[in-house]
Amino acid sequence: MSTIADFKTEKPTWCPGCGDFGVLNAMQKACVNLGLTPEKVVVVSGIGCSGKMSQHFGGYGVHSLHGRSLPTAQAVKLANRELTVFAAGGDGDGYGIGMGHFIHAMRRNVDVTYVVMDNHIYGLTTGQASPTSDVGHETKTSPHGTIEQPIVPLQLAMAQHCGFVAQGFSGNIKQLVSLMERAVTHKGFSLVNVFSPCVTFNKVNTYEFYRDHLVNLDEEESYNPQDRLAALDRVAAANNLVTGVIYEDLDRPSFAEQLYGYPEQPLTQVNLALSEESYEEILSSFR
Amino acid sequence: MSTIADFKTEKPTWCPGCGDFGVLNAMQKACVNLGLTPEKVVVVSGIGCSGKMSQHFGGYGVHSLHGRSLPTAQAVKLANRELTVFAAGGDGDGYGIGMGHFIHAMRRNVDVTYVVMDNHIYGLTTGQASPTSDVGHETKTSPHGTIEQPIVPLQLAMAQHCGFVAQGFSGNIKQLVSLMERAVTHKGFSLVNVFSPCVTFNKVNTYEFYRDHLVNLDEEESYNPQDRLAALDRVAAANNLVTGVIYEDLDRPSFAEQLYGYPEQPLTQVNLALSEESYEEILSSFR
Amino acid sequence: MSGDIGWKVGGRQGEGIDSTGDIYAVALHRMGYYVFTYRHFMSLIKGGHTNYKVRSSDQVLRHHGDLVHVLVAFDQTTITHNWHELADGAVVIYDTAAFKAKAPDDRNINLCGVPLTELAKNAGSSIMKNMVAIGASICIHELELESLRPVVEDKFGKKGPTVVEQNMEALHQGYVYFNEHFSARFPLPPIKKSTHSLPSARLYASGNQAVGFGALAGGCRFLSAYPITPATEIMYWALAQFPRYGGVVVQAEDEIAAMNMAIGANFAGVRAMTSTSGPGFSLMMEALGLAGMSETPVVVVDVQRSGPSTGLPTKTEQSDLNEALHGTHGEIQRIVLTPRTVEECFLLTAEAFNLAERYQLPVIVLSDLYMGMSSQTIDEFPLDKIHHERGKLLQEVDLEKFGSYTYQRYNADVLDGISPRALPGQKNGRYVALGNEHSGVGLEIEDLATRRAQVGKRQRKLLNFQHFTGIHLDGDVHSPLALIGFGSTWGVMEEARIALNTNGLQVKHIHFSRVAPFPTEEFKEAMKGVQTALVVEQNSTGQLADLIQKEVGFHDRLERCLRFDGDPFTLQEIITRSEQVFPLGVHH
Amino acid sequence: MSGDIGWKVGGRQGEGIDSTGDIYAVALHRMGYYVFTYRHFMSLIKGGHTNYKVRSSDQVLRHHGDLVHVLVAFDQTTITHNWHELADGAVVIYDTAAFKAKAPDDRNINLCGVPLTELAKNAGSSIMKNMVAIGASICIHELELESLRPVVEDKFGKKGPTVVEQNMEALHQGYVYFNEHFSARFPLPPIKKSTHSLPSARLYASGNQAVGFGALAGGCRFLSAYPITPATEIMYWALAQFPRYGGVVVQAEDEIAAMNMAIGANFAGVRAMTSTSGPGFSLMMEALGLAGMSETPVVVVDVQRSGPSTGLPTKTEQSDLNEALHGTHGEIQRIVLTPRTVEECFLLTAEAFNLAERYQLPVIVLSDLYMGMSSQTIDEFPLDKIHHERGKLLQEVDLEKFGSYTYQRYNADVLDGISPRALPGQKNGRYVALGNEHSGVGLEIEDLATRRAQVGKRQRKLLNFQHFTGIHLDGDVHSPLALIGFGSTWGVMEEARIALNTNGLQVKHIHFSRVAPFPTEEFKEAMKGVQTALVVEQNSTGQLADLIQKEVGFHDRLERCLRFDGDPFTLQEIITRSEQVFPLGVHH
Ligand SMILES: Cc1ncc(C[n+]2csc(CCOP(=O)(O)OP(=O)(O)O)c2C)c(N)n1
Ligand SMILES: Cc1ncc(C[n+]2csc(CCOP(=O)(O)OP(=O)(O)O)c2C)c(N)n1
Ligand code: SF4
Ligand code: SF4
Ligand SMILES: [Mg+2]
Ligand SMILES: [Mg+2]
Repeated sequence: MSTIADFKTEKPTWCPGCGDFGVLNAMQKACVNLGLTPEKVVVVSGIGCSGKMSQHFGGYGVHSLHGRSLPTAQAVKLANRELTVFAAGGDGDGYGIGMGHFIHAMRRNVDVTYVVMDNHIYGLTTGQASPTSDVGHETKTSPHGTIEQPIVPLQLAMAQHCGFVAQGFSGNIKQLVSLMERAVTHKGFSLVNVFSPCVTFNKVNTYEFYRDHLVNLDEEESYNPQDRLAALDRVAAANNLVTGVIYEDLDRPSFAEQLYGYPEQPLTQVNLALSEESYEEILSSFR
Repeated sequence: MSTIADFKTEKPTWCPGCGDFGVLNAMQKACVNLGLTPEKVVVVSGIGCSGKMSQHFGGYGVHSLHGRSLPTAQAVKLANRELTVFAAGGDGDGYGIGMGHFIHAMRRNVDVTYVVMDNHIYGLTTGQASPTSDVGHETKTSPHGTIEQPIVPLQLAMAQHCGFVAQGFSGNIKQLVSLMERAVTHKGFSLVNVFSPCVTFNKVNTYEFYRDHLVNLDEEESYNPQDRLAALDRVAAANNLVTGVIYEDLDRPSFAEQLYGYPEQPLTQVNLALSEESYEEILSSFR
Repeated sequence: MSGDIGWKVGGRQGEGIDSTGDIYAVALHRMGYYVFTYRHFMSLIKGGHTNYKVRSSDQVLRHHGDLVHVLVAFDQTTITHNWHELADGAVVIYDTAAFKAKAPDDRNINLCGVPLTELAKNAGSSIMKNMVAIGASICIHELELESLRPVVEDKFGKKGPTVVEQNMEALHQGYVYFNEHFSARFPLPPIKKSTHSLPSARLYASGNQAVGFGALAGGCRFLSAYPITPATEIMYWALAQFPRYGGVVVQAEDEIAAMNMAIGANFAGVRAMTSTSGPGFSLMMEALGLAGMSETPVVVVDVQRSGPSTGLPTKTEQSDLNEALHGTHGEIQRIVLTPRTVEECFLLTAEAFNLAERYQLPVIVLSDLYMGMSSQTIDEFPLDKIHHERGKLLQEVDLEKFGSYTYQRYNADVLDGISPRALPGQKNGRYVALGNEHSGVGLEIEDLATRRAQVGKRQRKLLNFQHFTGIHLDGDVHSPLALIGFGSTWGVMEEARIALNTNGLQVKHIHFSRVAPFPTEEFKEAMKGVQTALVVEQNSTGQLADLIQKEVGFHDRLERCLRFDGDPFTLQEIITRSEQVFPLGVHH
Repeated sequence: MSGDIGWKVGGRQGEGIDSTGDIYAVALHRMGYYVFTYRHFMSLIKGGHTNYKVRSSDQVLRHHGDLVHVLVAFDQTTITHNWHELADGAVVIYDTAAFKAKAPDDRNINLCGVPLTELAKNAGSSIMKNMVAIGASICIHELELESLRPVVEDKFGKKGPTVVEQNMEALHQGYVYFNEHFSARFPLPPIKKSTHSLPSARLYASGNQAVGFGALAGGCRFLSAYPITPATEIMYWALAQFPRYGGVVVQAEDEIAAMNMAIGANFAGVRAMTSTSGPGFSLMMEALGLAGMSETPVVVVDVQRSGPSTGLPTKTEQSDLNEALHGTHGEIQRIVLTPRTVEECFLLTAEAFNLAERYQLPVIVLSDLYMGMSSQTIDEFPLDKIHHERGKLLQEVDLEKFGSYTYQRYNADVLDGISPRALPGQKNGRYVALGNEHSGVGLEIEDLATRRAQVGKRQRKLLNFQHFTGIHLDGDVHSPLALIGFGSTWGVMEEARIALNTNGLQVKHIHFSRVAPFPTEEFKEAMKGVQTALVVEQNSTGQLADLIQKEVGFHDRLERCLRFDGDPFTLQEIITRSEQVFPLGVHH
């Protein structure tokens, strides 16, 4: 069995108190709880403070481009279906420049767990407005307050029939671990949006703010995460300030289950060479 | 007063029977009905059969890049607020490669009318699967049937609080004209998704199919397009096969109304030269 | 008239011109002729002029040919548009029911009206008028109708024997009618048994198909791509074949995703590529840099079309060379291959995967619309040259000697700059592939010494690059005159060289099938003694000539022969330009 | 010690190093000294070493200087990391409360422990320890403490007079303590009244600010951009200033949107630009081609950083030259400007808008992190050179002579290749701007003749390009030795040239402030008589040298001096390399 230590590397470079520490911990714990070994876990991250996740998590990693973690991650999983694949990044990375890939990843439903460290700000570039910044938030690029309507990740995900939609909070690691575990276990694409406070550049969406406002739907008995439209209503009513497994579609087949001719073994194990007969078969199509 | 003829150019190159003719007609009629003059209308289109809209519509045009009509269109409007600006394109253009811009345009809420000719196929490139192709649709790039969940434009738009969401059908020009008129009149970003059959490459989503399946919400008395969550439910219940004004938020302020310092006159009329005092003011910030 | 016949069918787009050309071309190919096709089409779906050229010969062909001897015209536009290509005495077959053909001038051309529609109706249905026209063409070529039966059966067999017979009858009707009414003939010589390759072993393939096949043969099992003319056929080929051999094809949401996916799959250890054309290629520039910096192998095929921007999406060009060489910010190592023929499309695409893994970097294969979409007869695919060399790929046993987190994926000390790769799933191989400058284990760094070491490491990779791609030399190696080209123009240039030779002008033909790393020594060697060189390129600025100037100089010796209107070069324009540029009577 | 002092403050990121450097630099600037700063920082938010260098002199400065005379060290790393830069006899000020400073070797350096925290507390709060250190520095420079008051008031005034007085007291504490305990001094000479510009008229600006100001002055009223280091400060400047003068700044969702927005706004008739750095620049390649093909003016500022890919995001480089010249598929006309100084950042950015509208094409301004983020004293912004030339822009009266749909936006017959533009809103000016090849009125075409005419039209635009940008020549024009560079390296190269001159080696300094269109004639003229040239570039391959080889040759005469580890050139390394490369004793 692996331990937390197996999933650790060098000391993270995040600011003390940064929410991303909690996310890292939760990912590590979930992997331990699920009995995964580090070499079978790949974290593909974008660029941002959150993008450093691939460096800090002790599995294989791709620290890819700003906004491009999802295409890369989906391909890693398709190439080797035996791996557990996380995509990880920030709100700017995933819901700004990466928005197109996000929506299409939900359509495609490749079995990747997407963890967004949503701090409502551009951290690494030192404090500009992000696509999830609240209306009125004064940032370096919105000195008179942000005027764009923020992205609503949960609602978008449910509108697009994402098969697993969860939201967590870095201040509640226990819940976060369970969300991660369930997300990884879910067959198909899963979204875990995490309120992960940026203690340096976001003085609005703080730990305190979330502690005061978040509603834990996992603890709400009447809540049924399998009713998409009811979930949408509930989330909207709570102004998106909820945590828990928000929506889960247990029936939606994953990409791998539907892909014509997709082999049982990892593509990495498919023989590179073609047999004589294969060549003959192909050549005959050229005659 | 302008006439339809004023909004015509050379003969469109679309296949006979293509749904895009209807969309062009509806745009032209709406402009006439609204008393617009051609030189004050700009159509920015992407690349695709639908992308030829800018050539065929008799206003100023930008035939931009595949997927990029929206950024261009928003800038045209911001640059000259006296213009009426349409963005126009296909389902591949707008919901495939252009998806990120679509979501962000809804956030930003610049007063542009976005017309998507949604034929569930890539027309100009001769029949590949598009992001709105139905599951199971056999196309040149999905010979065993499309397996990705299609994009659900209306639900996405409502999830993202788009201020005006409508859906029309090329086979119902009368309604389409009214949708276009209302979309243009709406202050802020408006989406008009149009089922615009590709008679050459899509043998599934035909005129007949739509005639058989579409429900006209404009004619449904109980339907209230100002109730976002109810609208989402209704649309989902009808499997998105509805037409009409689906959702309208009459209160959401447009980008222009909120943009700090945005001048009343078009930016095109702002003096390029700075006054002596302005220079002095700026220079003092460098001392 | 020798055994080299140009045939063309033309009409409005969407009227079945393509399938007519296909049937004709495949039929002649199956009979044992070499065929070389070229498709002219427009960026709209219905209407607009389209045509399909087929050149046939009993000798190997390298080009679609300048002349048309038989033109099947479904409208007057086809006649007007292609008039200048018609050979003296050429035959124009047109449908008397459709229009009355008009000759633009009084050249010696036979306008042969055939009641195509009527004869097709006789055979069973008016939609077979194209078969009637093919029948007439077969008469003109003095060939056996029956030899078309296999093709007709292939094409219509699944519609049942009646349809097959009706189509045979339509061919027959056309043949007989033409035979009775017109005397003009352009016969094809009978196929000799002793040609150097067995006709039945020959293949009919386009560059795009060859790229697809080359990828599969080269071990590629993952293609991520976004549709774009003229590259989409690579996707089609892969969609049809990859799943049979354990491969996956993903239609990405855009080219940025396609490229990043290909990188991801390669990182995971699967040979993966993406295929695109100019606009998509431009969108891949950022990710190209990631592949370079993270030392992840990846293969990118750019089937060039006329640019810039959307340009002429259905026309050919060789104008992405600069971007292939210089695209992406900052500095990466890359290999750029420029296959000369369909066979090389196959071989170099396959080889691209060996190079990508061996040198751990992006390999760009530059094809173009002309090569990609021109189906032609080839003697064979060089299957025997296919091999798989995966470069420095570690096994778990190799990794055992490292403890956890000590393996240095980016060990900068390696002399050749190439540090062994581990693959996810392997124990003790953990590392992070990244676009940031990094330490040996793949952590972000910012210190000067590590940066310098890593830049140096990457630069060393290609310092002593030796590979069979590089330069291909034809003709008189001692000539002071040279034709220089790259990629798809090899065929037409080679035919031009041979023609010049026949006219008494001995030149050598230097052709690049690799432009990066630039084969400096080979090229200098090839240029020995050259006083004047004509650089032939399908673009408007002379990008290859510029590259040569940058790499080795020769500013005063290079003349340029450029074509950039979207049509491929004709043989004649290269000959004419050569005769202008090369001092006459240089013999030695 | 002459009037040229290097001062540096260093510590952990997030500890206020930047604001300490700012206060010191602005204070000296306000006193009338020329200051030149350089910020060293890392791509993480807290922790990691950062430092801020300020060089000061009573003479004009062009570079941040190699040496440090006074180092304020908030941790031991600062000492170790910057030790090699310390001048003989240099002073290190460190906080005795924080750590015990260790000298890495026994060089003659004065480690001066000052109880910074304690003295700060004396003044009111420990957070003012940086002010204490500045006070000590002022003592070392033998300057008046009171002359810092205006800066302190600016900085802390809004927090009330008490805070101002506390900070003045902190300065005082540091001054007095140092004065009492240490004797090492690096005095700055008193400012003379008769320097050629009035100190009070001088400005303190960075390249990024100058680009923002240049844009505004040049008539730009629309900036669309996406945050990226080191370009974001251009956005900040614009956000603060544009709205005051009727301008708009849009934070785009990505760089693709940013570029397409800038094109859209320009199409509408507003001067618009986008600003970015390498990764964003690569994403703009497709849209760059659209601007070229649709002949839409647009200005793109690329503030280069160390590549490739994410590279070293907080380090400088000049390695996007190739992409600026060759990026995008197909072939477009473009202008690439490479400002040499902060003043030129202002002027050439402003001028870029004239060029973009005059030639109707994209203009790329290549700055870099070093120039963009180094604030410095300049004598003035060349406001008198600002003018607005909008090129061929039609008025409604001009368009009246056309009926509807007859105006030819892309009239290919124009001799100079530049056809007049109409703007949306104007009657009879309707046209479609597009990336497809097109007819005069902007309809897609595919015919050969129109294609050739339009390619020709676009190519003619820059054929006889004459403009004040081009080449800047300094030094001995008759020297057979030349230093060649482009962009931000001008300052350090110019100081190197002067130093070489002092050492008896006369060289000329040829510097490009425009690389496309390449100033061929000017450059050849400048190269007359040059036997050896050292091309100095902040990249690893020598992109400028390659460009020169391509454009004019000189392969045998070019030597390369490259730096690519992220740090800007030192004066000394250019001098050393020059002395290696230039044959000694060449005098004439
Ligand atoms: C193409 C590109 N554009 C811009 C950047 C600069 N950049 C780096 S991180 C970042 C935003 C980070 O914000 P977010 O994704 O929310 O991550 P956080 O730092 O907040 O975790 C930006 C804009 C980049 N690296 N690449
Ligand atoms: C960057 C880029 N990628 C690909 C293409 C090729 N392309 C042109 S149109 C098109 C799709 C058209 O589909 P859609 O947007 O649905 O429009 P339709 O033709 O169906 O109206 C594609 C993939 C392109 N022009 N640019
Ligand atoms: S800047 Fe914000 S997001 Fe980045 S490491 Fe610091 S606290 Fe975390
Ligand atoms: S291909 Fe389809 S979408 Fe395109 S013009 Fe024809 S019918 Fe319309
Ligand atoms: Mg963030
Ligand atoms: Mg479509």
